[in-house]
Amino acid sequence: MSIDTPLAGGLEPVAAIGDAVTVEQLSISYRAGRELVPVATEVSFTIAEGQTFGLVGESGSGKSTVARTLLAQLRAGSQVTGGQVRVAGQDVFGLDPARLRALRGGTVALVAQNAGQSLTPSMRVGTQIHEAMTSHGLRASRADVLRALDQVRLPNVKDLARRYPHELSGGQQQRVGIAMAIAARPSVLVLDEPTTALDVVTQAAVLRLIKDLSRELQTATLIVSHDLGVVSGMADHVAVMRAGRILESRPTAELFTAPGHEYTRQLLSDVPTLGARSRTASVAPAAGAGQEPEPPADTRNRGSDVLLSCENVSISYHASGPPAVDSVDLEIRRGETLAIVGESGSGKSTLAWSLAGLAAPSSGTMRVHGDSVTGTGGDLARPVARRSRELRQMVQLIFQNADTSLNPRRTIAAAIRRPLRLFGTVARAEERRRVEELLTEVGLPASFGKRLPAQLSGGQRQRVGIARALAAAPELIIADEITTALDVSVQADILELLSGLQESHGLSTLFISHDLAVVADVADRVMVMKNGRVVEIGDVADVFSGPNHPYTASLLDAVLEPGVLELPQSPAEEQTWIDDNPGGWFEPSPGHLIRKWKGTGNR
Amino acid sequence: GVSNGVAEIPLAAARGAAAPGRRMRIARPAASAAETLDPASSLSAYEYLGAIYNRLVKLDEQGTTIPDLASEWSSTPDGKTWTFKLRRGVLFHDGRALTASDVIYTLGHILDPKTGSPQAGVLAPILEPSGVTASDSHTVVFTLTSPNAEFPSLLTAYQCYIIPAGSAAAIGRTGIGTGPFKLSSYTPAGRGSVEAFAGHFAGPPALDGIDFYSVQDTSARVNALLAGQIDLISQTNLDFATARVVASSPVATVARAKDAQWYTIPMLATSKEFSDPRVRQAMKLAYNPEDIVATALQGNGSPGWDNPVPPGYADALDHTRPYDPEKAKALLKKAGVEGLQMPIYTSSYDSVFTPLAVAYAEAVKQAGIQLTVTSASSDSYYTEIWMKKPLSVSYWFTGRPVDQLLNQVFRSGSSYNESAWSNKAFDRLLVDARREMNDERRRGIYQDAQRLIIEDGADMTPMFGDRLVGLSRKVVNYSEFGFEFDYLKIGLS
Amino acid sequence: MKSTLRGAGPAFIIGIVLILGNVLLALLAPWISPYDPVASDSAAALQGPSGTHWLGTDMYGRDILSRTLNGGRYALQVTFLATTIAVAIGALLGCLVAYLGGWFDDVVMRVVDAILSVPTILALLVVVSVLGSGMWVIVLAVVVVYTPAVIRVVRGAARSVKSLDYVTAARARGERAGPIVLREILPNVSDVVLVEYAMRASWVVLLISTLSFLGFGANPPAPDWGLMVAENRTALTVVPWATLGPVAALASFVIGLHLTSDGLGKRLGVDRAMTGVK
Amino acid sequence: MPLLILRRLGSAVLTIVLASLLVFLAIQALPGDVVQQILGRDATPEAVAQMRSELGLDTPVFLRYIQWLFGALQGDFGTSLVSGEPVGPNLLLHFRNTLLIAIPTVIISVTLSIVLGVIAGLRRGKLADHSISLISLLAMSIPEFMVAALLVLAFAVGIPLFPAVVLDGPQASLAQLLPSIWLPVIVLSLAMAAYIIRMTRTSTIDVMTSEFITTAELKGLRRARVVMRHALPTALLPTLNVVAINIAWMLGGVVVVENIFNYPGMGNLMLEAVFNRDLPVIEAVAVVSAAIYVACNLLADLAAMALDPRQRLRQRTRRGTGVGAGTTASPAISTDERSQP
Ligand SMILES: Nc1ncnc2c1ncn2[C@@H]1O[C@H](COP(=O)(O)OP(=O)(O)OP(=O)(O)O)[C@@H](O)[C@H]1O
Ligand SMILES: Nc1ncnc2c1ncn2[C@@H]1O[C@H](COP(=O)(O)OP(=O)(O)OP(=O)(O)O)[C@@H](O)[C@H]1O
Ligand SMILES: [Mg+2]
Ligand SMILES: [Mg+2]
Ligand code: NI
Repeated sequence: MSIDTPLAGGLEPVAAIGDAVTVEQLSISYRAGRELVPVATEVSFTIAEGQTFGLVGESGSGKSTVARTLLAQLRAGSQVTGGQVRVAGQDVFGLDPARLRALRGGTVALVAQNAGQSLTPSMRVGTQIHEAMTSHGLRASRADVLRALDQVRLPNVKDLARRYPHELSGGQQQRVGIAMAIAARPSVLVLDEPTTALDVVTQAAVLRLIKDLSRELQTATLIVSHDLGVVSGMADHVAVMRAGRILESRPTAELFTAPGHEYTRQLLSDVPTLGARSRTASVAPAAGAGQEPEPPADTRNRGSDVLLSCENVSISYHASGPPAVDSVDLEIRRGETLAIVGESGSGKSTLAWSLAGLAAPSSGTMRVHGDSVTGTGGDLARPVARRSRELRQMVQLIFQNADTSLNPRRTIAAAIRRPLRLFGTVARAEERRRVEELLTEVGLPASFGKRLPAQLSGGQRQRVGIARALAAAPELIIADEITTALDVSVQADILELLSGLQESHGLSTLFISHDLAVVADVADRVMVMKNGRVVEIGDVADVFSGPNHPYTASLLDAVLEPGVLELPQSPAEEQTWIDDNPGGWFEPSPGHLIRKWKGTGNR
Repeated sequence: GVSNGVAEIPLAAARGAAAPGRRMRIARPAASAAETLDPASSLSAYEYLGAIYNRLVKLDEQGTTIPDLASEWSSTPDGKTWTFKLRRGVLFHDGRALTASDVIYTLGHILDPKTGSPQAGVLAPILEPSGVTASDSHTVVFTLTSPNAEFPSLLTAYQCYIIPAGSAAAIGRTGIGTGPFKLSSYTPAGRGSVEAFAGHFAGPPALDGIDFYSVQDTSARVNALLAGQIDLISQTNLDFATARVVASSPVATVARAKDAQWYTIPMLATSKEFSDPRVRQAMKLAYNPEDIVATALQGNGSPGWDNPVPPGYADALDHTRPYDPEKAKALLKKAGVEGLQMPIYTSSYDSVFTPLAVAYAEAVKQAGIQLTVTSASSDSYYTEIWMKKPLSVSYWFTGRPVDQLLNQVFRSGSSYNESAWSNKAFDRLLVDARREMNDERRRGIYQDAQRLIIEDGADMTPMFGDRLVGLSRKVVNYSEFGFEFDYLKIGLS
Repeated sequence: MKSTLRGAGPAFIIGIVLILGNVLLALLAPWISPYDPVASDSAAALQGPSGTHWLGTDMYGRDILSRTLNGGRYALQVTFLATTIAVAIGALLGCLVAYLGGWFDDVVMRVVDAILSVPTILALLVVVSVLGSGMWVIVLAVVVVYTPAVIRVVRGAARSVKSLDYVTAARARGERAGPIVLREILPNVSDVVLVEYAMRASWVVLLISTLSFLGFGANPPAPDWGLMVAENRTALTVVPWATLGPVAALASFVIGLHLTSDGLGKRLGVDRAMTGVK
Repeated sequence: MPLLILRRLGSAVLTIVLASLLVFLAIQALPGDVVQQILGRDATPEAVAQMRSELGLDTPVFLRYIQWLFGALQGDFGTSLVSGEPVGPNLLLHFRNTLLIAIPTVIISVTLSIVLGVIAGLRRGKLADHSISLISLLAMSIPEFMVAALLVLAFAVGIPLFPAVVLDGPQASLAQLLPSIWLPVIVLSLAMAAYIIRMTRTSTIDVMTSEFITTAELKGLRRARVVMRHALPTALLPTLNVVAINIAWMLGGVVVVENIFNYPGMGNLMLEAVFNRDLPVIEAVAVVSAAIYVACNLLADLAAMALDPRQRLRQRTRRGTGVGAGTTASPAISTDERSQP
């Protein structure tokens, strides 16, 4: 069946003339003790039929709160303190229960951020979609359900409809969420960070789908995101929120080219971009004849200032099945930043953790080389328990999630003091002073030492994480997605801090990220991983300018940059290539290596 | 002090006409799962015995020996040969007529060491199996090895119920006797029933039948009575508070059997603590029985003054002794156990055990004796604690003839000698008493024996308690003496 | 403490007050009870509540109020000791087992399951009938039967803490199991441990009174809540105060423990989930 | 999935065997010689030696355990030291009687408490919630023996609706026992329901705040459908464990209630065996109870699999890296195992 076939069922068109959504002077507060704390203040906007409205802003600025009022939903304890929300001409907060039910799902539908948690785990996917249709008076047959699934371009819909949510991938879950939302053909679609949990490639595909569908259904769409790139690609009109207020609200193109508000400008400048890059087209699979496969490490060996070298490292969690990290070779030089990018599950963290001694490699060598002066160094293939103190000290890990990487029951000072004590970096009497020094170094007041992690913001916590790593006086820092959980502006600060420290301490860094733009910003070299294997490695400039491995190419294609008003066309979500056996590498420019591949003919 | 509004405890059960065709339901504490209907056994199920069997002779409420299956008896002047004439026309439940051979068989069974009958300890010293003969089908002659003036009273023990000849192997389950009721079902430690036996020589009983139930927990038995599920609780002496609850119930009431419970505190004479007579003496001097009666029995009984023979008995020694904690202290000091400390065991087996132990422990504090009241499980009390621990509390039903009482509980080596006391002089007195055919002089010897118990004995008798029996208001003509009711007359209105 | 109190609600405060009240009364009982709890007075038997005996007297004329006040001493003492030991051992072992995992976890959890599968009362009765009913025996018995349950609960909580990054960070630093369990894991399951403590304690106190009721716990004439109920229950209609007094005391203590544990549990997460604020 | 069930089954059997070994060893450690106890004080050394070998007590403990285990596997639990009768049939009889009160108790308490728990959870903070919570709090706090005593007083002695105690022995027919089961059933139901209500309430509250319920509500579904279809299956998950543990507790240890009502069930048998030191009976009761406990837990796991498809996956120990790893400290995990009285 074709995706263009309109949905069956007698849906009465919602009488909507002009604006489908009108939010007027909306103010919302929640009660904390006796006081009312405002969450949204005098928010106004309208969305016309067929239009997409974007809401951006930092975390906690009130985006979700405002968006969900379109479905007349308020968090427990919150109340509307002023203004009103009209959807299809009705004041949503004045509806009786029956009408409210008709509004929800029927007139306005929501696609939530985390589809994995928004789908009922105990119910088959098909049933959930079916009930979304029937609860709004649509007669729906099994075929209708399958059609809805097909419409969001899910494969194998017959089988899929019978599955439970946990049997789907994140991208598939999100598509089901979308199918469910549009099942009753609503006239307004609310998207609350619909792609934040997805990797870039999937994100691009899902956004494309939403855009196509809302165009097709002529819905008024509200999209909430903290990602300027997403909003810029999706919305016709964008509003920037901060602390519950709309700072400015303008047509998308205008906002990105000529931001009116200081805060917007700041926001835009904080977003790392790939910048102007001129990519050469992907190399042909068979290209590079003559440059015969050689172990990449050999070709990259550029002298004695190598700090870390890994050869042929494989790491498995299970005896059977493919290893999580498969025959990886890499090298990091002193003072260098090597970035690893790749989709979720490609083995980035596994490699990092193995270097940190938390998972022993099943084969291969990993060595850290001592500096020429002290001559210390050692075998990183050993688990941490069997490493010397110096070796443990040399390699330090910083975690993605600053919330969970600090013990909530210990003060900041205690967290930083622990490595000092353990590695004997400074004398006991000096510890206090050193802790304060480190805090200052990462840009925190020394008085923060007395606080517990809960009393810090996310960015501040990540600074503490960095200070704790620095306390060990390491030579190599492994930063595993350390900014993923942070707002762009905070991310910019942290990245800046990190590169500053790296320079002043002469540190080498293994920087793991899924965000190519960030990588482009901070790394000297970049390594692309897929399914546990390295598919491409090289200097940042080389990799970003191409030619590329098709997987790298699809990553680069999927990047959404603020100010780019179009979404990438039909991003390749499925893998169109396989490794070329017997494999080998090809090197378009010195130090830029690409794994050989073969096309599969898909697409 | 009795608070207002609560019924007083009645003195006796109702008399009156029993309605015909009634069945009575009796709850009894579950004995061991090994219990049996063999009357000679030490593990017999008491309640059934009186209903299904008869003895040659029985004791009346004044303690005199009266006829049961024997219509008359006499002895030679030396007291060595006793002749019993059997009642004629007595039938066993299986239809056979009672003859002298059944009596001979029964005594042989009792005296058989394999039976392990407690009564063997009483009879064996004076009677050999071959000493029981029949002069005709309804006359039995006992030839004793030594004279015994009290011999008939020894046959009033409940172990002496007559069973049919040749029935020893099966009697534990069949329960075939000559009694007013005939066994219809029986489970050890479980329920069972008896039905009126039309062929009983004294005519059928007032009841059509009796159902026996075993109920473990005392409160459960009481609740069953209050809920009207049963008509009588046997072997349960209600505590005072419970008795008041029962007495005020619309369906149940209480009957009192005066001085029916003989409470003892055996001091194991073989234990290291009590092998010294001075210590035993001190334990006695250290308490005042009158206080114990007041606290443990709420006055519902009489002080025992360590004399096991109930005060109403003709042979009882009239005696009180001084209460003298100072002297007790001195005695203990002399014995080298000043400030004696030890546990006194009790259990919920009888409702007065714990109050008795508590009251006693409280009383002897004055003499510097520290007793910790230790409660043991009621089910295994008589197998695990009694006669095993140095100091415990115990009780007997009164209603034994004096000779048997002294012989069973105090003579050296008797299996019921709960204090394991052994005194040659005492044993000799008992033999002398049996030889003495003159009632007056015999009484004198018994009183000497009582004196010995009071002075040297290891079993204290702080008091005799009234037994408070819970029964339905419908029960009439209830009377209980010794171990058994009057099964013939008891009925339901 | 202050932060624990906040947000736990008034029920929590009531709970704490009930617990402290009972503990305080039990502690002060020897001084504040008007009569000797074991002294019987035949003249005063079975009296109703009055000015001289506020809660009346039992069948031996003992003062119910004095017995009730003193009746918690034994139970609370055993509860405190047994719960503390069981929870302490259980918490430590639970964390250690969760952290170390592997065969150690397997072996310990098998044994834990095996002990849990034997009925509590049976295990207690066997221990008590073997070793006697001394206080330490009961403490030991309760510890034996309840520690495994604590291990299971704490292990469950510790396993989720174990995978958190700060534990990983400690491992990456090369910390040993001891400090990791004590510094990183234990403090972060302390909420669970605290709630568990209160819940356990409520069962222990009920269990102990049940043992006393069955005749395996405190010995007469000792004043003990369970024992008092056992002694006076058939006479419930004549001397209701003799049964209801101790039951009310026992129940108030248990209610206190439940309310406290609820309050702590609320702070542990239920309420946070309610407002939807992380 | 069958592999998963098989593995659970394997560990269940292991648990029972281990439990039986523990109890066996504990019983062996009892002071006092069984033979001396049976034969009494006057036993001759020859008689003791003979009985020892008759009872097989002269073989090493471990061997004896193996022998016992083999016997038990064939359904032969030995003979009672007190009655001299085989343990098996008697145990079966008591077990049957306990089931007679257990089954109605489970049916009544589980349905009632789930309904009440869900109502309390849905109406959180309202009058219904407060009264349900208060009643369950009281039910948890008043000892069973008191509840039983009051019920007897009210409904057997006061108004004679039910028998106060069971007069019939273990062999009584089901029809004979039937009138007697109701008071025990009420007492046990109250005790059991309290915990299930609380657990159900908590997990209902938990689930009702989860995102998928919000989504279902925002789909415009009726409240009843949201509750019944979307919330309940997940909300009942933590309850299952509590139910299982409570059922096991009830079957294995209704000692107090059976004692008070003189009910001839397993609890009474157990009490009696402990009183009498009837070791084979104690061992058999322990094993049967362990089996019940393990079976209940197994059933709870299977029910969980039926309710929640996620449970059918073997739980992988995913190393905590991503954002998701931090969110596992749900109160349900810590409360489910907490409800073993
Ligand atoms: N009922 C309430 N109780 C407590 N806090 C509330 C309540 N309602 C809203 N808030 C707070 O209001 C702020 C706005 O929340 P909202 O979820 O709308 O932000 P957001 O912009 O969507 O953030 P994010 O990007 O993190 O999703 C947050 O700080 C939130 O904690
Ligand atoms: N503890 C573990 N046990 C078993 N398999 C694991 C474990 N940790 C990770 N894996 C698997 O190993 C593979 C690589 O995982 P890894 O976490 O290294 O990926 P990643 O590139 O860091 O992904 P992400 O971007 O999501 O962090 C994945 O397939 C993952 O499922
Ligand atoms: Mg949001
Ligand atoms: Mg990762
Ligand atoms: Ni609970």
